[in-house]
Amino acid sequence: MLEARNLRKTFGELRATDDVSLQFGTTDGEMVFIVGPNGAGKTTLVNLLTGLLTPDQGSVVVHQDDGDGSTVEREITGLAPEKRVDAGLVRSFQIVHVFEEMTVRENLRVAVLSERGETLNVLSFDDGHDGVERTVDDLLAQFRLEDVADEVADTLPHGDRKLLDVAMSFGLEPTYLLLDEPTAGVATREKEYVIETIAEASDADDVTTVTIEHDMDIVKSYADRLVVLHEGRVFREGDPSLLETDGELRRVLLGVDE
Amino acid sequence: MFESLPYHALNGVYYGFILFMIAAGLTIVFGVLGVLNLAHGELYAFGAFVAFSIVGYLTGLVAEPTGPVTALIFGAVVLVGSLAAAAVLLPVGATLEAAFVRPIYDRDDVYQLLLTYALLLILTDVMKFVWGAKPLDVGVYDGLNAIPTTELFGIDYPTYNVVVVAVGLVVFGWLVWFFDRTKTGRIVRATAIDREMATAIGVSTDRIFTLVFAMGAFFAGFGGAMVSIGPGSAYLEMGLSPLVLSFVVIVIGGLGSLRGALVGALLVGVTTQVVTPYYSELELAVPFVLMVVVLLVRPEGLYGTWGEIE
Amino acid sequence: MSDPLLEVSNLTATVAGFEVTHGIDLEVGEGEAVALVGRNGAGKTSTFRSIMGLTPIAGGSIRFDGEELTDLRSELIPKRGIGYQPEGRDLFTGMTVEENFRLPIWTAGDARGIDDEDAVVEDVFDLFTELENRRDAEVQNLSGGQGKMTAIGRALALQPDLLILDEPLEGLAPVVVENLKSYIREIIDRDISVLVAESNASHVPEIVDRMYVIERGEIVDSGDPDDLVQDEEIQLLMQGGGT
Amino acid sequence: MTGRPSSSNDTGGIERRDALKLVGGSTLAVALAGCTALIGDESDDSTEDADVPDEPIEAGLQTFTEGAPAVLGLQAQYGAETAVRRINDDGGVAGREIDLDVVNEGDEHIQNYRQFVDEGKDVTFGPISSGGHEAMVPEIEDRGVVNVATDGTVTTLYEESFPDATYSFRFQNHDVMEALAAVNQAVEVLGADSIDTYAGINPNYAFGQDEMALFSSGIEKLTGAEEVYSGFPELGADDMSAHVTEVNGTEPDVVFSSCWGGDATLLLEQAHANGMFDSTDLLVGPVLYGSANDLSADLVDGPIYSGSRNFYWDEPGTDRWTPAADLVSEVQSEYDVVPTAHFMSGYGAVTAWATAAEKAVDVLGRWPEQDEIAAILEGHGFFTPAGYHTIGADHQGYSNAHFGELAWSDEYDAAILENVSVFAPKDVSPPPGTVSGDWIDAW
Amino acid sequence: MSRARLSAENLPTSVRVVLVVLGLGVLLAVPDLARVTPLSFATIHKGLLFGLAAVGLNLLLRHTELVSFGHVAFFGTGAYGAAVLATYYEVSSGLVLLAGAVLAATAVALVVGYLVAGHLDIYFALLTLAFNQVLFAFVVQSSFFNSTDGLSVRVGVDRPSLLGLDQLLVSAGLDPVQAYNYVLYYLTVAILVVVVLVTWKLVNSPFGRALDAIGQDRTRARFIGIPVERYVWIAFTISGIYGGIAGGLFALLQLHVRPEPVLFAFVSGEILFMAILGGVGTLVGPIVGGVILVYLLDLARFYVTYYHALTGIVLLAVVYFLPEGILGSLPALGAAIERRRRDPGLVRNDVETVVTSVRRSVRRAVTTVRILVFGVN
Repeated sequence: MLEARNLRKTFGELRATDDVSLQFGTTDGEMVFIVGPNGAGKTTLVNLLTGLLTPDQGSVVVHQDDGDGSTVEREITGLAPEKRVDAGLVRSFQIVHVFEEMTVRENLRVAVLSERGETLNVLSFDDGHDGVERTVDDLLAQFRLEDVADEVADTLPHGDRKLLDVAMSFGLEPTYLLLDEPTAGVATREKEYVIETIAEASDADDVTTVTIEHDMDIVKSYADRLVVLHEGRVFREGDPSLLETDGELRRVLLGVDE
Repeated sequence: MFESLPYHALNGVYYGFILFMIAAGLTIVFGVLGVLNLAHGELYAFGAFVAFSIVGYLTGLVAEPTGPVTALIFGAVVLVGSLAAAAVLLPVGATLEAAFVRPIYDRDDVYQLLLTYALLLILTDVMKFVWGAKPLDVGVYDGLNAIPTTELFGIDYPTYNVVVVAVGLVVFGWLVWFFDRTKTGRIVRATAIDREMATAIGVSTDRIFTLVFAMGAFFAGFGGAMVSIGPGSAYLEMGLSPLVLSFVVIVIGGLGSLRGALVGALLVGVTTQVVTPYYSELELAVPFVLMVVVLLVRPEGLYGTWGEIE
Repeated sequence: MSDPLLEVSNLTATVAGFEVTHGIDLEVGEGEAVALVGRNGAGKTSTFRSIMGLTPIAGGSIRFDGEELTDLRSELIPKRGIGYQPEGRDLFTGMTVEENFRLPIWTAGDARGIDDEDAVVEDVFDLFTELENRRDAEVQNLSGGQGKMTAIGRALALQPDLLILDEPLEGLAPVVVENLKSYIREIIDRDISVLVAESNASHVPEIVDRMYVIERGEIVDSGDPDDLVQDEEIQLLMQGGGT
Repeated sequence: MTGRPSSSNDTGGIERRDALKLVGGSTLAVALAGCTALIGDESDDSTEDADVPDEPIEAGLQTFTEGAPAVLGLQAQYGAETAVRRINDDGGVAGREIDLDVVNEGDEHIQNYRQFVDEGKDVTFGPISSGGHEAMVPEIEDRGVVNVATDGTVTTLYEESFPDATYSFRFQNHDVMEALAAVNQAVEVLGADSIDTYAGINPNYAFGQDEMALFSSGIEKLTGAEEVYSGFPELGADDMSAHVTEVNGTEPDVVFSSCWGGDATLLLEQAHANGMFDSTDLLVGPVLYGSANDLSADLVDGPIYSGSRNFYWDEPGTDRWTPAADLVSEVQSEYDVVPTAHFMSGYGAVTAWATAAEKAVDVLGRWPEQDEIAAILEGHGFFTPAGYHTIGADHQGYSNAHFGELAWSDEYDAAILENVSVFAPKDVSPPPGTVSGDWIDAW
Repeated sequence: MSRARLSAENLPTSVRVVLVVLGLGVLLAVPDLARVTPLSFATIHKGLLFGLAAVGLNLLLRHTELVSFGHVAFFGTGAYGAAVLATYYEVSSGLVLLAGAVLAATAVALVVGYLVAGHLDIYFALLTLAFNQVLFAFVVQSSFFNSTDGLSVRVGVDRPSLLGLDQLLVSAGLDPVQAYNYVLYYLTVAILVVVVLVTWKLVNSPFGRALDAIGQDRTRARFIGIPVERYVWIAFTISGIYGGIAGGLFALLQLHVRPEPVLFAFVSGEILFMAILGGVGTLVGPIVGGVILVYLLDLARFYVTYYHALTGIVLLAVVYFLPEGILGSLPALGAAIERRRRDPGLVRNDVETVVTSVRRSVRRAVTTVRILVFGVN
């Protein structure tokens, strides 16, 4: 379980995250969706959880299985992002972050090599690991990137770059996957597929996903749990059916007066 | 042992202002254009050589100073000559920018470095062609010092140093005024902050870049002229060490920051001059140690914000 | 109807060699307020940037006031009378609100025939009354709403014939949104043509006369905002559901 | 050691009669001295029958041709060119003309020498840089093409580092000579009893540090004076006011400075501007006169004495030493400068080699191999307009040292030296085979 | 920063094999080529050594996309490492001297690398420059390093021994100096080949890919679990080691080490320019760049008066006409020539392009003057 405890982050006068406490992965393979209007503090929260930002206050904790059935708390508030990856915490970005001059295959390969702890290896060739290549092939298939596997990332259409970004995250075999708008900019027909893939993978590997999403249809269909942020605070937390039932929530979220 | 300390500090202030004048141009160009101009030191040397010709010609027209009044006239002529020398750098800078630098703004940084290095080499030989290979000294230093200044206060501080400090302050003041108060200055700042948005309100960034590069060249040249009318002389490789020291100054002060350049220059100047007499062996290392310390403690420099002139 | 003020036809824009809009057609008439509505990433900003000459154009044409803009150097476009508020704010940080208003007059005032600089600036402050006492504040210290107003004000200071607003309401608190909407309506009342991008369709009917819907770089629909906002399919699209 | 300098009215340290014996009747020596009249028209034909190739001698000179050190380097080039011109005008070395290639030494001394050798040079000259010369010596020994250094006056070079050199020579005296001449000059001007304190401002590299160390040991030996300040501005400094200020603060009786080129002018300018001559009685500088053409009248005003190494153009007086008679006017019309000691560095280096080569042809009856010229250069004596020089068995030059008071001459539009003292080699440099430090300690 | 993908790697394998064989052949034939042509053997040798250092620098430049302005620090440390061993410890074995060079450079690179690894862009560049100059100032001031005069790399006057191979050649009748230089040259070539192979292996290994990742997107690299600073540190150290090897060999070549040529920061700039000149995106481009720039810097002065300008013009030409550096632009150049051979009409277009750009330049210059005379806007 991944836990945020009383997180607070301010930028100048702006309280981007204000006393946020949340738990993710309370059930195995849980899919949590974070929604909220622009500026609600969604991305800041993900940045705090993954170590891109350090909170002014509060802590980030993971609960880990210590092997004999009981769990131990491990505080990771000050841990560098790359160390959090070791703790199973992985993210993708709203603005695509991929290795622009590498091919799709190479991008995925780096991620998988990193996951396998091979990046310090200088004795083999980067493409010389059968196991890695099989995983990469699987990822390519899973994210429908086979056709563009040997294209250089910065020549790809936006949707494919987005898919690649998410695929890399999956290549890291995360326990907790934080996805910042994985479907933004993805072609509509592929949107379903991306989120379906995430859901399947989440199910299959018991990955807890925390996803920022604007598309309420997706949220409704896939969320196990919904977190609504508004002005830096947790505005609502609970079942996705809130989206249908909570008028105030609909107003905040959709800007729709009903 | 330390009774001379105030004098060393004063010497440091003078030296700092010299550094400031050179670094100011570099930091403006870097702040607005994002180009680290390795040829900046050659523009400085260019100014020194031009000053040799122009100031030499002008002072040839007036008599050597004999009393306070003629000394003042002499000083004024030298200053006007220095300004004229720096003004020669305006078209030089503008041409360099328009002809050579402009085509490669969208290229990788390293090619800009290589290009300005090539310009450095070519400028060196242009100077060699025009002024010859030997150092040249315009020889007005003594005449300048004939103007009584600090003697009035009982301090033995060469008038030239006073002039440099005063001119340095004027340069700083003018630059602050230019960037804070004039329309063009604020347009330049706007361009530095956001090139695209500047275009979207009608700024011709091409022209601004040309102007800024010309300005950078002007101040480099003015710094060179000030050195050349001082105790030093104009020589071909004179630009190397000031170039490297200017990097140090603008990094310490914060890239693109004018105030930073002034503070950085004074810091480097005073520290060097105070340390030198007691630990000669540190003279070369002081500025760099200072820079390492500042960068490790404050990676952004003392003032700086990237790409903004303030 | 006379010729439209702005006429974009068959516009294809590229970013890093990749097409981001495909054959966009849109028009803004003299004194008309038009919205371009679409989700994040649908191509609104790219279209606007193409008009401003900031994003390279692979094909098509942009005519403004009878003149072809596509061959024009980008800094001349504001001088022809197009004010632009970019997505985000892109204000000139380190400078005051007033300086941000004056800058466009200094650069393009002559071209726009502005004689009395101060009068124009005061005019903008008269519109955005709540900026009046923030006149000398440096723009990075403004609140979100004030920042947007400054960005719009800066575009207005050009005395433009056409004002392009890219998501002026985005990321603002509801109260501020209402406030800003009324300002925009006031601008429209001054007979300035407005082209505004929105990702939230619900605001649109209150502001504009006509709207285009953009999706994946193409205009998919256009018409009366009140009708379109009620349209099931458009709603679905805006919420990001499948077609 | 008496410390008693010989004055300019003496014969200049080396007896003329001994010198003339060594000329050996070679026309070349006379040509180089610039005065064919010296031995009338009694020409010596011995080299004409010798088995000597027709093609010209390819020679290379590396020297500083541009930038700050060009103040010295170009003088060396002018000197070498003048010597070559005179030799060629007089029929060359055993009938062979000299082709001189000049290249900027920069920081690439070894590389330059190698390139010269690869180009097939018969002999190379230069460099100015002392560090560069030190680096070159083993390379010269390896390649075996004789190099006569124009300058490069590191004291320890031939004393300690390369006592057994074969092909590498240096025309200039080692820097111990200049530092000790400065010591002697200071004592002569102020008197040993009046010198209680001294200070130094010297360029911050090996040469400056060595000179200061030598001056210190010398002056302390002779006067028991105490060092009150020693500063080392970096070479090519922008500013020396810190050091001048310290001198002002400590008020030494004598200031010693081995600054040269732009550093020398900078020092003098800042010394005047900061009133240093109110705080000290005397400035002695062994190479200040190297900047003779770059000084102005007001800069040489004051108690400033400068060395001029082994050549000052008015010494021996042209009335008594005709070979020097036309030199200044020739140099002025050709190069628009007055010659300085570094002119003689170039002139002398070329002359040393050319006279040795000619002597070798005389002896051998054919063109000599490199090692044969090298062997003759050891202990070789020859004339230049500066008088008589020898290359010691230790491969370094020995000649009289000159020191005088800086003054201004409107006639030459350059600085001149007045009251020139001439110090014989034996008074200011250790005998070959002795280490300078040990020698001074033994005073 | 974004760099175009390596064009040289798009060459067909057969072409590459031919090029490699050709390159090796030329390398091996240099001593003979120098004998029959006016080419300078020693300068080419020196150029190869600086090129070797540039290969190291390029490891950072190309893969982690960090610009180092202080690379000669390691070259110099290596050179001085060897010189100190020879001067003070009378080590005469060339291999031991080389080992000392590498050790010294490694130590310095470890320290400097640790301190600069977290910095980016110009801050990285100028920090490396600062450390370089501090080191230079230290050596220049230190009597242990014999300040500006530097240290000899000989024991007495004897050259170091090179595995006895030089002696072997001498006993075969070769001049000792020539024997030494030949053996050293082929040792250099051998080391160069090994280093290039090692680099090739390195950049194509998982570690190399991780470095690419760091260069292309630091944030992403961090978030796939790569400890960015540590890897930059390692890469920096490796690059320093290359510098050390090159410096050590340089010490063996020059046999005397002085601070200005091997430690002054401007030489760092030159090494950087060698890499760019030869082609940042290529493995051996920096070596080509090294030979060419060293040749220009050292020997142009022998042939022309305005040798700085000559060098400058060559560099300008490369910037404008060979945008990927000499080696990096070869494929594109070859393709362009090939196209023109098939369609000579293209040449007319080229001429037109040149004419247009000249005309544009003139117009720009006129505008420039107008700006100066009438002010902006």
